[in-house]
Amino acid sequence: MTNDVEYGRYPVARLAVPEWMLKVERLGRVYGPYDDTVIASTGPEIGSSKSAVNGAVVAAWDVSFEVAAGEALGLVGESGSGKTTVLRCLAGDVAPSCGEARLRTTEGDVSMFDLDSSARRRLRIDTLAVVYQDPAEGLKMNISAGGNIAEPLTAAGWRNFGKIRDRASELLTRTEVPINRMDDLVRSFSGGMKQRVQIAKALANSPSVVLFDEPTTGLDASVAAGVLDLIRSLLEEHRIAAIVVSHDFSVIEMLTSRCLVMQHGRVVENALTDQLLEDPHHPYTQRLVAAARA
Amino acid sequence: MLLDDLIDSAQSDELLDEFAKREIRRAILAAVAIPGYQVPFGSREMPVARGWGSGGLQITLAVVHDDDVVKVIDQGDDDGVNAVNLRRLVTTSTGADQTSIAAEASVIQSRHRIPEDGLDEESILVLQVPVPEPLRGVERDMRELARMHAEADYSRMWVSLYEDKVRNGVITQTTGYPCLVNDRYVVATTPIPRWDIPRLHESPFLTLFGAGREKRIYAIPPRTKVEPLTFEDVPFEVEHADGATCSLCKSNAAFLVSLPNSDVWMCSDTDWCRRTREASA
Amino acid sequence: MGYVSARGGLDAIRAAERLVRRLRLTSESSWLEEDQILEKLRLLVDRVMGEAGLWAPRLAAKALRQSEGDATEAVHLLRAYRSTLPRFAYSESADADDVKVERRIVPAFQRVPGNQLLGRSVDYTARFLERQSDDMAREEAEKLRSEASGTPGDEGGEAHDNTDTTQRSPQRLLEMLREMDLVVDRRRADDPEPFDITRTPARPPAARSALLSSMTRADTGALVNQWYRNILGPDGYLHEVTLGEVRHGALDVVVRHPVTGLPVCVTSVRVTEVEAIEDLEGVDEDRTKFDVGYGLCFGHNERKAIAMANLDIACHRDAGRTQLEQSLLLTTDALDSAGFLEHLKLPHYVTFRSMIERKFAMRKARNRDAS
Amino acid sequence: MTLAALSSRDSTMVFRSLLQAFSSPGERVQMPAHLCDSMSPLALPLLALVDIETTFCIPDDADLEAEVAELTGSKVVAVADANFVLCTTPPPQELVLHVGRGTALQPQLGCRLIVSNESHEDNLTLRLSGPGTRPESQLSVCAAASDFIAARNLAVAHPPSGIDCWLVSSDGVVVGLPRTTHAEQG
Repeated sequence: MTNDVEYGRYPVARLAVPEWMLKVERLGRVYGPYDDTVIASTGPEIGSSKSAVNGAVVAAWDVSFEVAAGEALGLVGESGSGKTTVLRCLAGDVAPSCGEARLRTTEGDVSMFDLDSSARRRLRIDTLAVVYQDPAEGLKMNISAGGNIAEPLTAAGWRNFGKIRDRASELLTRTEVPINRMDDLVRSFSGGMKQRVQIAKALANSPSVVLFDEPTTGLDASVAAGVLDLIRSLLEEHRIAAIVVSHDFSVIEMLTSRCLVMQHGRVVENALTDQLLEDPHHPYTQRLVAAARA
Repeated sequence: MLLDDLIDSAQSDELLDEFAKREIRRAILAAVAIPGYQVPFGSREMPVARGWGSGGLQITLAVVHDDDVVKVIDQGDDDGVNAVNLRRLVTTSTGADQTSIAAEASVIQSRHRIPEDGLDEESILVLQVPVPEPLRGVERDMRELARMHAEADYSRMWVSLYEDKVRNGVITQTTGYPCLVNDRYVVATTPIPRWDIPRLHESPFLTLFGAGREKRIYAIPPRTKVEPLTFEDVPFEVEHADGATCSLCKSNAAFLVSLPNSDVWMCSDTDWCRRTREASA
Repeated sequence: MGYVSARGGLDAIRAAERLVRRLRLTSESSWLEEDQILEKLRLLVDRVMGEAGLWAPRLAAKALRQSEGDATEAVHLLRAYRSTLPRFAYSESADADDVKVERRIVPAFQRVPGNQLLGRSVDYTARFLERQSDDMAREEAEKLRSEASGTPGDEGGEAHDNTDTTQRSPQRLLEMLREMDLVVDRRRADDPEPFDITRTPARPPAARSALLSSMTRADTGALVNQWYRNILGPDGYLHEVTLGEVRHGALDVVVRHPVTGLPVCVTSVRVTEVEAIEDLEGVDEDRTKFDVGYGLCFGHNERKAIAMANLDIACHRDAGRTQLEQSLLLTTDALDSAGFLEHLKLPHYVTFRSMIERKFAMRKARNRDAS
Repeated sequence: MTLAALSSRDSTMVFRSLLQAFSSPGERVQMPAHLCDSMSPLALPLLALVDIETTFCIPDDADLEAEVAELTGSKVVAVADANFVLCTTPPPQELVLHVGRGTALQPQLGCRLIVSNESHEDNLTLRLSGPGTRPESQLSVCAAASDFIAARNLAVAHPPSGIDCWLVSSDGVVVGLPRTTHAEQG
């Protein structure tokens, strides 16, 4: 069991400590009224997440997993599989219909879904960060790159202008954003550069969990490769528990060690990433992998 | 109360009926008990227009009785048009005496200035408020503003100060510098100059803020922590002009205003200036 | 020597007041009687009462005379006077079905039970500026007066006053649409106390009664503009609306007697009431039905009541997505908006001095950074 | 001493005492003597502040409650819904924890408690701190009120919601204890 004391982030007792940093149990999100019959009328076997009984959409159901510090878990599936719904429930952007999500913090385990809105928001400042597919969701476009990083820092109580600027330039340098653009409005940045600013902002308060929602979708190949390379090196460098949502197996392969395959709101397969690519069991996974290999 | 005494009270030159005064008093007490929180209140229409001191006037009328001595100023000037009009309304309807000397006044209604001196533990300062919401520059939606205050989530305010400092080299907030009251609420201090801000901190006097148009009352009790929002390493700067002294009383110890395109300066607090001149005469 | 700020001083203000009163009271033309204002500028009086949110015809006439025709100033005089009066009682709730209709239009159907009643409206009169001389006008007045006293009701058609009761309180079109199950039902079963915007400021998210009462005493022009901006302007997109009912008529105001406890009619007010119908086509709306909006204000002010009903639906369908509710609640009051606009005339030299100082501070910082 | 409706002037004077008591918690503020001689000082805050638009209740004195309601037109409601609650003796724990505290969005809806505070020999001295207090500000309450103070501290533990109290003694002295004032024993 690694000892995190020198990391200085978590004064961890030397006893065996459960691996997970984030533990999700039977997470579900349904749009519309539901009961057992409605749930049973959706899913991979039925071939749809929209219930024929009453039209309710079971976006995600019975999703459980754990993510340890320093580990990256992939959530893969086509659009509408429920992977983004799961991420948004954990981020606090969407309220789950049922299930529990426990997060290990310095003050002990926290059941995220039981927290009130202000407590959830404080969690997003220094414990759980999100990098969205669309940078506009994670950043303010009419504010400078440095200013976007100043937001989580000031929210966490930083009150020294010089130190804020130093931390912002340190993060931007680490995510390879040219320092002479630090005071430019984010609106004027390219797509790839915006994602790098968003990643810098996410790391501002050294969060223990970072959720990545299709971080490179919409970027052209070379730019995407650079961003993925950055994310991979950051995950290795910091003992972050990460969740990477993507429809692209190459992203999953590059960033994650284990992954869940989701279809029509359900988890159809849960395995080590390289095993999954070598020997997919579920027919849906097989089709996905085949398509990715073609 | 029987019907006829209600009617009688209406015939007198009262500007506010008794129920209105009680409602305003209840809002004032709530404001003092929760320093910096904007208490909503009914806010009646006054003989002065909205945006011209109707909120300050309502507070003064609810607070003042005939034993009080009232000072009313605008831009620090007892003889300003708006101050004269308001003072006339207050003294005729409450029977209170009036003065221009802050030290003699028990209640001081002011627009955009805190008198240079004379405020002590017996004084009540009533400031007129054009815009009660300190965060309006960073957020427009009132539901979100209410949440930000309820959760003391002021990070966007700090980001705007950071951006200001980065873009302009200095914090360019001119008057009405936002302050954190009692380490809890950010407050709009009304367009008083930065020169006056330090005197709100741990003040001997009670300050009541009346926003008639936007129907809000808030307060800073005496001996309360009031901190201008600024970074540790960016000291709070008051207005300053090298070598400027008042052309009448020769002092530079008061907030000065100048003639356009000239270096003739004068005290904004005319009574302080007058007393300074008399003292040195 | 020295800069004298607009030092009014008491004498300057008193001089200004005397000037205003003298010029107003000593004008050459004959004295303007309240009855003349009430009768000949009745729609202006209605508008002022509506925007003051107070039914007081004589006081509104006085206020208009005192403000020399400035409607917003008259509204201010009325409301400021109202602040000096204690509130004696609350009226019993009035049912708009009891309105004795003097004018009633139902654009949604050609024929409708209770008939269309054109009534006293210039809607279909030609807008020719009458330029006949005063003498000819007086002559015509005499002729009309004798005719009117002679044989009532000869203006023809349905425009005349007739006392047939079905005519006076016709069934609402909305009732018929409800019977046809064509309308979303926004009525509440719990009948909550209406929100009192004179005691508690309405802030979004607000009760519907707060929105309606804010619009009831809003500035007519403000509401019309808000509606038209939603049709053509950048703010948003508002579906054209069909009007179910446009009514103007009298409504009794009943109060419980403080001693006997019996209901007593203390006065009768005139109101304009509009029910608007809008097609529902939103993805999360019941597209098999129509939505309904309501507008009511004092006096005869169809322009305002129609805008109200439309904006009532617009706000309901917006459901907080935009800041439409905030702008209706906060920016449509005549006194708030005009007062704050004109407060810019007040002295601001302390502020301006502080602004100049920051300009110099910025330049100093920029030179310092540059060097 | 039978109560009487306060004149406009007297209402203003009593209000000023209550305002001074909240502005500097701990300060012993004397309410107008001519009023304290003619009627029970405990009732003065209600007579000065409530009207037809407020609600109140006096759980432990129904006669006084009826008299105040008659004189002011204010509505009597249950303790949990009252804007103002008057207690002629230091209230028990569950009453204090039962009154409304407002919310973070609307803290001003918190209840205003007026509590009788007769001083006896076995007094409890509380050190006060927070806005308006002085370094030496303190408050002495009768020993029986220690439950009340403990419950009050619980009720104001999650600012900005909370309750605001005035402690009134029979000589007409009022001491303010707004929610933002910290009161520690000893």
